[in-house]
Amino acid sequence: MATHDEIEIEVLRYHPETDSEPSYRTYRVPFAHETSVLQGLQYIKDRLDGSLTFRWSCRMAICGSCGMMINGVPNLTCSAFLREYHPGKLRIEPLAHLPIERDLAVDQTDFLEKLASIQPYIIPAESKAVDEGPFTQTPAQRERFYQYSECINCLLCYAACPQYGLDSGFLGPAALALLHRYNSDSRDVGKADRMPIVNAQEGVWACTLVGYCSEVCPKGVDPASAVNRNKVISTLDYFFRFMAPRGASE
Amino acid sequence: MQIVQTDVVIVGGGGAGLRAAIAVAEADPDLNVSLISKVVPMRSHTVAAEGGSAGVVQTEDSLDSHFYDTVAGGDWLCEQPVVDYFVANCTREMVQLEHWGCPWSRKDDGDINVRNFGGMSTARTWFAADKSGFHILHTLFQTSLKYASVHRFDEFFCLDLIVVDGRCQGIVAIEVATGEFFRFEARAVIFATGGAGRVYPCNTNAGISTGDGMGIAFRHGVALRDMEFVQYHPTALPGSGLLMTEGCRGEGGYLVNKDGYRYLQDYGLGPVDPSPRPKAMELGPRDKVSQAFWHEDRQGRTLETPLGTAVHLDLRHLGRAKLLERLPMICEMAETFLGIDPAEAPIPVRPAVHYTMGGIWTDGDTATNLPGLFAAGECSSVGIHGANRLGSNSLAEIVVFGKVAGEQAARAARAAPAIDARATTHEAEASMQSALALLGQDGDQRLADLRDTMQTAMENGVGIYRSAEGMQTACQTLEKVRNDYSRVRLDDKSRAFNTEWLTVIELGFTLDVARAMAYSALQRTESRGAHQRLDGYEKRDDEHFLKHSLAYAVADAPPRIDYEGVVITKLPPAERVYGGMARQEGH
Amino acid sequence: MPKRSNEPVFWALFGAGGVVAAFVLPALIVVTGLAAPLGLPSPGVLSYERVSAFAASLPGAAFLFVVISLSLWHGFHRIYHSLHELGVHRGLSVVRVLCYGTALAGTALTAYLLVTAI
Amino acid sequence: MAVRRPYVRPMAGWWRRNPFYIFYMLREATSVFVALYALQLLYGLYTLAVGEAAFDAWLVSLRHPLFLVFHGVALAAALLHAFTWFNVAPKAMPVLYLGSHRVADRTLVWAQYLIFAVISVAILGVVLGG
Repeated sequence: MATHDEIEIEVLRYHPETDSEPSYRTYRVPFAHETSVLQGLQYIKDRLDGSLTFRWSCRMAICGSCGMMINGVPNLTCSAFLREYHPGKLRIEPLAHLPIERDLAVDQTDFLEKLASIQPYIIPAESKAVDEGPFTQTPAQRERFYQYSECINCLLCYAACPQYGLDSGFLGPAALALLHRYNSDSRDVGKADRMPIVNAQEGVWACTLVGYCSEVCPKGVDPASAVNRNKVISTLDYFFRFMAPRGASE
Repeated sequence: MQIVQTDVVIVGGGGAGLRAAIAVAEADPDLNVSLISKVVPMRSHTVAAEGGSAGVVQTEDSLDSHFYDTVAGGDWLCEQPVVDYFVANCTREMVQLEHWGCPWSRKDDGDINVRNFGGMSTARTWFAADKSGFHILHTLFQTSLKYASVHRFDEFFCLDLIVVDGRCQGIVAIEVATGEFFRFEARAVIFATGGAGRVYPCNTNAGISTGDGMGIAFRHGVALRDMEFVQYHPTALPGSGLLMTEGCRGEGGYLVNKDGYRYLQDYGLGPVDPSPRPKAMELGPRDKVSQAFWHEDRQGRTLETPLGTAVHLDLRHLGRAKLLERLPMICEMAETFLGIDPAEAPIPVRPAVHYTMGGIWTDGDTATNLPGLFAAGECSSVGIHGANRLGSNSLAEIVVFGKVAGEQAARAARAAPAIDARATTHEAEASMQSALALLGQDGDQRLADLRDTMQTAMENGVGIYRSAEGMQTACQTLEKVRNDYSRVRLDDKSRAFNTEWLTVIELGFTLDVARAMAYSALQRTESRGAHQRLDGYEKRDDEHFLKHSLAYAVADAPPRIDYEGVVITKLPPAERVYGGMARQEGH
Repeated sequence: MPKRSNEPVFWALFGAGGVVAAFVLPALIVVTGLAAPLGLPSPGVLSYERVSAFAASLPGAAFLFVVISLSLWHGFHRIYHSLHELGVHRGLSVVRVLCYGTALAGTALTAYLLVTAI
Repeated sequence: MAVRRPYVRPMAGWWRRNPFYIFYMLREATSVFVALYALQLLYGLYTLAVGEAAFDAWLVSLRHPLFLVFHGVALAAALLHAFTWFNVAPKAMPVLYLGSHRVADRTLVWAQYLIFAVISVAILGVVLGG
């Protein structure tokens, strides 16, 4: 690593075995033009303090492991660079609104349970044997759900959502975006099964369209649009549910 | 120690592990499946695969053609009956993924679209833009949530197998969040633990690709096959090793040296065509394209970059619209990591370690030679990749053989004898004690230093081109690192979420994998596929080495290297020919 | 099955009010709050006769009803949620009754005044 | 034996932590002025029903500097509300297609500004010009 400069990184530390609450610790880290924030943390762990705990894996912004708060903003540390913060310093904290497991690692179980609850899989109209070949799906049909399928489950949007922070019962941006992804897929007919989740207070109705979720999404998914389009869908369903003929789709 | 009684344990939550879990659940919903992964499944390295997955689908294509390309691509070190099964089942599995929701890219009429890939005679690579692995993994993960019999143990680190009476009867794992030990008693175990790219310093792999399953199996006397064949992907970013998919070249990208010259024409891959010709130029197999870089580099025709020499991957002529449709993530990565717009400027690339062709020996049904243990995916060597894997065969492999592993393990679990709880407890206690000893040990060695020394030794000695002298040096260094490993000292002696501790355990596995690679390489005195020598063994030697290597662990000594024959049924060994003279099967 | 929320009723009123407030209020505030009191461009913009005639006309009454009532629903819905965000917790609380009660009472009063004016 | 003891951070003062949140709260605060202005109109309507004297007294009261300031702030709030409302409206609308071409969010935002301009000119023109 061609080292050009040093930067100060302040890290929130919390150890469940010994600490009653988190506290900050500061490290000085050398960096080059291409050094990512993640590599800065790896430097600390390799050379300064092996006990610093954080998750990482792919280093290319697709596995969704390394989301953290960098100077108060949710971000993937593998694709943020130390040079962007120099000559200032960095304050790195675990993703906001999620319980801290240890240091920079948060507890993800709540999201995983919510993801499972939305039935995130194709519910087909009728079972089709593999031998019958693939479903036909035009590029236009695919485009109707595709952006929502690009969610990497990094939880940055949960760290961005104050409503989730205030009430973790809220299903949250990513789970609702994925719910919308399946409801919008031409191969799926599971919408009726998923609408009760949407219609609940903990579904779309806990959202006040802060909009920060879409702002911080590293993959250009727009969870806010998924949630708020479903408010319209849920509202229409609320008023017109008794008028629609019950049958095929129920 | 906590105890979990289950029927089938699957270690690894990537594509192969998830496909296996679904297969068990579909084969027999009464079987309890424990899916153990050191990360939450969608973080697994399958997520990073970009280009796509092979499956014959076009009318002018044929299974024979896919078979031929795979066997020739593997320099004939492939188990031909297994390849036969593989090519016959790829498309089926791609369709299955489609039914489960995988957003494959489509043609205008709504049919599946396919792209060209290196070493393939025709376009047969199914793709979801350039996030194929990501979409496959998330499709499998989300689909797996349907099955009530699949119980996930996310962020559980597999420490060891439990082997009693010559039979695999479970595993020992550490719950990462607490550091608590868990004993999983199972009638069948599937390893789907992925590759070992982290043996090398510059690789395309995720941090978790540390060869854990290979290392664990190896220590229990299971053979590691063909470990000397390590694939360098020709187009990775200098320094970081981040992958620029072969799909870039499948879509028509050029590789040029510092003079702007498409140098691959000088390495038997010509003629130069303006648009992609299968199996020629940039669509050559990865081993040959990476080797061509090495020669260009030696002759001073590469570019100097701050992070090492490179050539240019030039996509400009494809146009912005096509780049954004077919290669959006490449555009995004080039922008993020290099500040380059591929529609405006070429991308500097160089080879980086990408894939372990070898792995845990299995038969064509994914059974290892340890009863009760199965293996699938990159950690395994089921026999389809030979000496060089073709791009897009590995995503197909994880689903084709993940399914086989699930079905076979389900069958084995139903037939298995009762578990001897007393003996498994004893075995598990021993594993736990050795892990705790690592945590407590005092010493003067720093983890990162040991890792760096190992990786550098492998890159220098067991790289794209190899010599006896270099490999011997690497072996010596590895033995020294192994020795120093017992004096590693941890900063963190606590139990909860102690990633330093787990990384040390991983390094132990990685180190064993590195040794299997280096010693296997040293003893193969020929050049074949990804194993190329410079010291008088530049030619393929079918007479002596049309054989798989088998590395076995030996207590306190280097691995023992054995050999076994290659099963050849319909395609006898011949010269590998690419470029204008290449055989285009099925055309 | 999760319990269905009645929020669509309030959200629909909030949304309709948001549209009205966005498109109409700026100009209306200029007229009633700034131009008329300042006598711009001339005194008498909001003369009793003029406003009475407007309020007594069907379109005028409808306009005033829509603007006043929906703005109330919009405003108090948001105020209610903001109070929650500032730590006042939701539920059938006093706050809720106060917020939506004001909007409802305002709507009723507006309707009454307009009906009697016509 | 280690146990999980996840630490939950407090939310107090959350909206001061990020400029985005501060702007959001500003957006939400516009509702106070929307509501107050509506009540103010309602009161005007009430005086209209009581009679000319009461209505004129209300008109006179509007000239008080405090009321002028209030309406100035309310105008700013209404404009901020309009700006933020137009920007996020495409997120709640169903996706629109013209033929097979998806209408861009930006187009929808500009269309709203156009409508806003037409309505505003109409109100100002009718009331002030007529």
